[in-house]
Amino acid sequence: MTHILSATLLGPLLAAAAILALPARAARAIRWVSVAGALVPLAGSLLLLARYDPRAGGFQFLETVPLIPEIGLAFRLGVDGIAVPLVFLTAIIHLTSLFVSWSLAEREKEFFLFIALLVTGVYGVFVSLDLFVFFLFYELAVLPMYVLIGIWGSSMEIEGRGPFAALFPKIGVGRKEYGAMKLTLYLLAGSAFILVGIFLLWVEGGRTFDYATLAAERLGVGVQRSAFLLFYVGFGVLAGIWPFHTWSPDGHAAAPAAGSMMHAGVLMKLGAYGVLRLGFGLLPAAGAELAWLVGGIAVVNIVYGALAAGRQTDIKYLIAYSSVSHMGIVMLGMAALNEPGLSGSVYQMVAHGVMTALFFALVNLVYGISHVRDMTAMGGYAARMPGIATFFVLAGLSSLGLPGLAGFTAELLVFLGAWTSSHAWWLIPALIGAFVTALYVLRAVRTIFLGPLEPARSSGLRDARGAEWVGFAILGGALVLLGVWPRLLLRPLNAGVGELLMRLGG
Amino acid sequence: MTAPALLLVASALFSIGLFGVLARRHAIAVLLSIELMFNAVNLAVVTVAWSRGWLAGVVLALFGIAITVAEIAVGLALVLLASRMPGRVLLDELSELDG
Amino acid sequence: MALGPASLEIATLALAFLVLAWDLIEPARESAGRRGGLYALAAAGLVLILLGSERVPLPGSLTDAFVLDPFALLVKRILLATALLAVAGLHAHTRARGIAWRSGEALVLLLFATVGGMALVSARELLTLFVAFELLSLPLYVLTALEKERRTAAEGAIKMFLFGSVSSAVLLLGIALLAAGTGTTFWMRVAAWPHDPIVRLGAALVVTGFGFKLAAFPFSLWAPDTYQSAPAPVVAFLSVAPKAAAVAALFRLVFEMFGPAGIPVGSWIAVLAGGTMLVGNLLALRQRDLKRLLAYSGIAQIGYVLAALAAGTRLAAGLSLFYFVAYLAANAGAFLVVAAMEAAGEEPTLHGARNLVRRSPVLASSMLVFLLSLGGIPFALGFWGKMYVFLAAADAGLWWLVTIGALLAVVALFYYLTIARWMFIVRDEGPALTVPAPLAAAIIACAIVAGAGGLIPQRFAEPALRAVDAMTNSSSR
Amino acid sequence: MLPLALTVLAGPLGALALIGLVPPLRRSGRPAAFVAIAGTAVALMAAAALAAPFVTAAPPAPAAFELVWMPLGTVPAIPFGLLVDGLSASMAVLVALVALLVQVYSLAYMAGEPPSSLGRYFAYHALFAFAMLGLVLAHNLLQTYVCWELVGLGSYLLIGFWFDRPAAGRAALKAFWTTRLGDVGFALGIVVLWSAAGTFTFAELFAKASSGAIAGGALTLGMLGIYAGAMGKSAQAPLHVWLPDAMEGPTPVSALIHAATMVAAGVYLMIRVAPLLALTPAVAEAVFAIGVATALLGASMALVERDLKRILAHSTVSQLGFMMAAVGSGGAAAAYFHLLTHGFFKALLFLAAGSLIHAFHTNDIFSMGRAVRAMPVTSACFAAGALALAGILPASGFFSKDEVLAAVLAGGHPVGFAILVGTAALTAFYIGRALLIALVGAGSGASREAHDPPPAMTAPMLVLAVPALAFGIAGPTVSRLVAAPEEHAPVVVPILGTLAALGGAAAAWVAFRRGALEIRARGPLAPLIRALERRWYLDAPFEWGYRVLHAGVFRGIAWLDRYVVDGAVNALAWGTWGAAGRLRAIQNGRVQDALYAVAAGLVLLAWLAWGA
Amino acid sequence: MRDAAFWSLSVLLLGAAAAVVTARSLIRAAFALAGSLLATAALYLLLTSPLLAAVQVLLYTGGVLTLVVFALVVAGANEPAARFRKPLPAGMLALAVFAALASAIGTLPAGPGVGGLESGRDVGLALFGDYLVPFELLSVLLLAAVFGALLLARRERAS
Repeated sequence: MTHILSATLLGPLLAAAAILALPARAARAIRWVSVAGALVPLAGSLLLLARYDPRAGGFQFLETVPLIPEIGLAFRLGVDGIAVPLVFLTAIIHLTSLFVSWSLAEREKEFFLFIALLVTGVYGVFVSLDLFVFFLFYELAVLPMYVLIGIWGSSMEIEGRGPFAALFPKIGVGRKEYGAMKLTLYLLAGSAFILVGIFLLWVEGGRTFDYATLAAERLGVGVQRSAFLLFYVGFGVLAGIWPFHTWSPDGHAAAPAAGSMMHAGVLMKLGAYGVLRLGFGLLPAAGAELAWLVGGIAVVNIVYGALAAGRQTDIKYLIAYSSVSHMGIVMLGMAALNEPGLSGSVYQMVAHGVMTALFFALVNLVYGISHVRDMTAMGGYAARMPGIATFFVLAGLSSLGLPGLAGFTAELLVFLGAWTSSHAWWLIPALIGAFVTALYVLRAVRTIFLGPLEPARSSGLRDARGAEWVGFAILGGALVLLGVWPRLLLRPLNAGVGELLMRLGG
Repeated sequence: MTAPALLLVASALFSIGLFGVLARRHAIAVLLSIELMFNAVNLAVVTVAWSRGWLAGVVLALFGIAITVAEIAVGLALVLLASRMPGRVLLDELSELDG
Repeated sequence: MALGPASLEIATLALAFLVLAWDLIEPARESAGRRGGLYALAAAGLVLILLGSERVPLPGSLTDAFVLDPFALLVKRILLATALLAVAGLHAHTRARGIAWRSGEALVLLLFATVGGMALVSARELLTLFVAFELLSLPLYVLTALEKERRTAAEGAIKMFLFGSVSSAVLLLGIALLAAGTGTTFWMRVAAWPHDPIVRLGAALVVTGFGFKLAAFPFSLWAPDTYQSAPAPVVAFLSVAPKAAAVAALFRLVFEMFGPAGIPVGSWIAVLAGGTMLVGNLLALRQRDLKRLLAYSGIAQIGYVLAALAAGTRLAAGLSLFYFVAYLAANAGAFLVVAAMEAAGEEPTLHGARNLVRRSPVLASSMLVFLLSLGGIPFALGFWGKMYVFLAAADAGLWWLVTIGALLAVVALFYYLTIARWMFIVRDEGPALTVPAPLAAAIIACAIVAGAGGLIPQRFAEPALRAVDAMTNSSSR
Repeated sequence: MLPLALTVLAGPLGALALIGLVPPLRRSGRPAAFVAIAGTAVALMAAAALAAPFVTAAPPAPAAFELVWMPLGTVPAIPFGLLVDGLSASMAVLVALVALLVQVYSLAYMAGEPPSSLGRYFAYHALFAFAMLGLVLAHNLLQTYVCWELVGLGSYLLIGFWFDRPAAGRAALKAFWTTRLGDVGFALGIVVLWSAAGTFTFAELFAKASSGAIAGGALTLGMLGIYAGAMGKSAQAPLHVWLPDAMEGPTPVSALIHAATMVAAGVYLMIRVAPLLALTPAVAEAVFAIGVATALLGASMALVERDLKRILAHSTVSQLGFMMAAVGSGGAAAAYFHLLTHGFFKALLFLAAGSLIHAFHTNDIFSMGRAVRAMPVTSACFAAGALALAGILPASGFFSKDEVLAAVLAGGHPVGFAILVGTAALTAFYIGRALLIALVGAGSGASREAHDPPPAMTAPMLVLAVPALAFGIAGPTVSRLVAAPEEHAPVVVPILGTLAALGGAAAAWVAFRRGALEIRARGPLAPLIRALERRWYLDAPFEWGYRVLHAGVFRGIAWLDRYVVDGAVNALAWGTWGAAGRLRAIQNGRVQDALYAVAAGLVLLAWLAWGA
Repeated sequence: MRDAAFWSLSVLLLGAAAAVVTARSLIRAAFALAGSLLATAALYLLLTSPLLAAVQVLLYTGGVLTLVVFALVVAGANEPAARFRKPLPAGMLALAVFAALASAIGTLPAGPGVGGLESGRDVGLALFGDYLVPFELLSVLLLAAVFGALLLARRERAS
């Protein structure tokens, strides 16, 4: 019995404890402790990638600590081929989010503490095999974002039109308090549905929260359908499925760099992972029956998100809407219910995670430097920030599916899966979405970075520096690596997807 | 004289008391109404005791009387306390705490 | 007839009389040091009783009216612990408000109320139940008006008093009707329950009476006003002890009386639970006074427990006990934080909590733990508590309750987070707050239970579940 | 053969990695340029070695090589591989050669750039060369698509190289978006063919298709998709609109990407999949018809253009139409032959044009003039290119155009043949016009001091002039390269072609022999000329479409999202807030009102008890 | 005879109660309350419990009346201009409660009572037998009440 998974969890948790113990003045020590806390899970995730045995398949690296046997609750850890790449993704983004926040100079102690807590929750979700523990970590992952946005976020009030002109200031649309509260409450409202779904399985599945036991249970179709819908809506909120996605633009726009990196990069994946793991994985009959719904909404997501992004002038909103669109691709791959689709879906989780993390890191840096979020007030920044521009283009190209970058691999697999699924037409809107992505991403590149740099706007502009480069380089490198060497993740993924398909087929 | 009839009388007494509690403005009048309610309950207890030959009912009623007295004592003390603020013996005037 | 089963009550009474004696013979009424001794005596006594409670023989009973089983014992411990916290709070409060000479009376009344609550959970007879119910109410009417110089003291107390009195009358009437149906107040002696409307009506009246103690909607309307006007340490007791005792007593009634009698109390309570969650959470949203806000939050919390009570299963009882441990730590802790703020001369409002993290890191971080626990956020103890009561409700098929409960718990986060925002995010200046050591110790103890306890939930859940097993075993005839 | 093929790719890729990952090298400018040139030179040599065996009388069998790129569990893995046959090897030579020459030319042409910009420029070039060579050598459709997109990226980056010019940014966007529109179809086509055949590999696709294992509908849909991609890249009407604007990029870039190589990729792809095209006559018809239309369209727009580079760009559009027409009528070999000659002579023309622009600091032909005397080398090269473009014996263009026309005729399209012959006449006319006005005429810029560029620029031109003039003799070899049987066109074809070319040239001579002559938009032809100047108003639908998308659809969806979808969320929150406020009325502070609740609760519970 | 006594006492009881809740003067209301308590005591006699009747008269009526009058003197009767607040909804709620109670009571069998509550000794035995625990608790309760009332009512010098 190895302890890779518990070490992965304990890394950030102990870092959090250490940060708590350190005095607030010791900002430098706090940063390095955070990095140490991120390197442990990174090493763990690399070990998982290397040592996960795809031939044996199934859940490996199992650990179990009984908690409350009366209600079938235990601390059960384990990963399969689907979870392994996601742990890897989390580790990458965890580490880089720290580097990108290196120059943060306000209440560092609390900041890195909350990041560590958040990320502990994320790791926990990916590695837990007990539904209740899963849920526990899920909630833990969602909540710190409130503080991260509330303290370190940014506000840009949105003026309502017409009858909303009076209402919007009252609600505070666009303010960080609004974004923080909306994001938190919306996601936790989703988790309420998840909770009911988990309890439903507990009641119907032999009063246990054990994933393996529940998976072996033959649940009635009616129960499966209810639970699946509960999970779909609950996790779907976090995955940004239409029409439950609107927390994402407001929340992510208000969040600080590391916050939106973690959130859009990893947490939205938690939602998709939940649908995949608890929805399709535990409830195969309902999954097969309701795939049309998941796929249909996914297609709406892709197109709708892209179209909405097209109109945004606030760069953060733009990226947030692009996330909504790209999460549609994740869900579409899932709904295809075939090998390329499912592989592509998880691959897209990773690819989009890295890509959007890079995006948010860059966008927040640009905002931090220029204090402008409105694209139309920018232009010609490439002259002063060529490095940022390069990475932005890189991320943008991945997001529009340029081959050689991670996004293409994922989209290709999903497209292949969509066309060979029972709803071939899904491919058409997906392709349209990909085209619209090219429209808005490159328009953003042009508006922000190209064109003449007006002297009035040029003062104080600079390129990235120091640790920021490290963060960007890791993320950019990951985009390229995942684009040219898909084998790295597909090796475990195929095992995981294969088993899932067996369940779905059988 | 049957048990239901007695219980109906007690219920009526209870309701009259309740009406007083809900409708009178003066705090002491409300306390008097509460007395009526307790008295009604005691009557009901004794009725039940009588109708079933249940001796413990008398004990229950005795307890009821004792507790009523205790309640009224504390209640009056509270009203007195309130009345030290000039004129505040009308319950509606005790409405600083709301929302 | 050995007094063993009542030894905890007797010890607490003895402690009360000791305190009374000390208070009477103490010459210098204004001496703070001596007052400290009084509190030390009360606290030490309570600690001793708590420690001694480990050695009480189980199960035992005194006549047929009074039973001591593990279930009752656990609730009694909760009550004693609550009293202990209130003692620490009162110490700071009476000193800060210059009413230290009332300490003796306050402590005696507090201990009397504790005895009432302890008797309530052991009662197996309606008359005992009623008297214990009264004994848990009456001293608290007085304690809420302890700070009687305060303008609103009498108002809050009178409101509670009127609700309490009407509820007492209703409860007694319910007892009379139950007796009319069965001919006895010893429910364990009833061999065959009649299926009379009168019995059902009696049960409804009993539930109504308990509604006041639980502060369950619609019998909860007194609570916010009273909490707001009462001294915060008293509220710490008031918001936990009567509720815990009442829920425990209701569980006993459900298991031993309503269940055998075939009265579907659960379905009525489910209605109350839904309304209580809804109204509590909605009304808490716009509050600015912390005590008032926490009052509504407490109402909402009771709504969640009522969901478990509505389930009425053995699992539900055990998990409710667990819930109350978490609720005790978090809710009493939160009121103690408010007490500390009041004692330090800060207004107990959201604005008063501004930037608390700078002004008193201990208070702020403890309060955060309490809020997380109340909000049901992992890994706080309250997270497990809330999940468990929902699980119990789900287990009984009360899906609609679980669903609206889970959704309303999200609404609740709005106000919990709002408090957190004032404490941690708002940067307005304010004076630093100093907290007296005993109160700080009590707060930190609560924070440790509410926070770190969540890492070892099984330590709390297992005794609770075992206690329930024992109770239902001993009572299943 | 494999090591050579890998070397072809490794050269530019190594250069790219070196320049891209070593910032000091990139910032140093010229050293980076030499790295890129060295990489391309390596690729050229390897490509030449690769191609050499195929031009012999006994060519070796095509060699394929593949490895697993994306392993999939039960579904066949997605491969990555190289295919070396006559077509790919010779095309690689063309690409590497032109790329090398253009890079050398750029050394001088871009000498004025700051070092870091220069480094960036050559990094883009290395990227482009790698991608283009990869495209050429790809052994499956997916890999073609991969490199196809990367080529597009190179084009995007190089068009927008001078990013501080608004027009450059706009043109880069337009190029990317328009070609991307076609690529949506390409992607669809690939996916459709994959699902029908279970493979991306050309050889397997051909085998399955010819054995009838692929459903007809799927094959047609797939081929339509692929052709859509080719339309975008090879600027077939109506997706040609990006190409003239792409001239905002540096002129050497235009020579390489937008004349010789990338724009020919579409034609190359169609030649590659010609076996499939043969099985889908409907698609072939479309390819042919659109090709003919594009040829005429491009030539007509070139008639009135004043911008020298744009004249050449229109001309490229037109010539690509010729090639596509040949492919569509089954003349893959002819198309390929024309692709090669066009690559040479159009690159030559662009380089010469660049030289002129460099000298006159303008693109406007009416601002040039009398270059013949001041810039003899440039003028000679330009003239050589023009000769080839016009298709006048003995330049290479004569032979290849001859074959194209013959293929069209053989394909049974007399009307198309006639149109193409007419277009050939127009071609001679517009290039004659450009030549006469820019080189001979006395425009406003004529008086300025202009002279031939340095050897780094003249040498590539001179090198290119050789095949531009003489490559015509390679016709049979080219046929062998694509393994097509040599066909002998009827004698009438070259005669008609030559007559048309000479006629066009003569008309140009008549009209413009006295140098600069403003075109007057008057008389009966005025509307036509205006339409030509506005490029047949074909840009408008795209602009209009984008505007509708942006101001209509995007805006509508954004509005919907903010006020309806999110509005519901806000309404829920606001409603809850309001409800909480209204609910506070039950806590009005009057205890007796509150006691109502007890009485009401009692009644409620009694009712429940009664009902239950 | 007993029925007649019962009915007349009931009318008296309810009449006095109505007077309590409607009387304009609080003093009058207090005496009406005394009347109703005495009527109840008489009913207890009818219900065969002289012990309760005695307690009712001596302790309850006397004690309560003394307390109330004392309070009225201290607090001042301070009669408001209007006795009632919103009598209509209050009355309807009271009626609803009565209806709820009556509807259940109506289902009881109407028979004569068993009676036999006369023995004071038996009551005493019950008090110290089955009801020992509540009796002890009651003593604490009364102590608490005295204590509390004192705490609230005594006037203190502000410190």
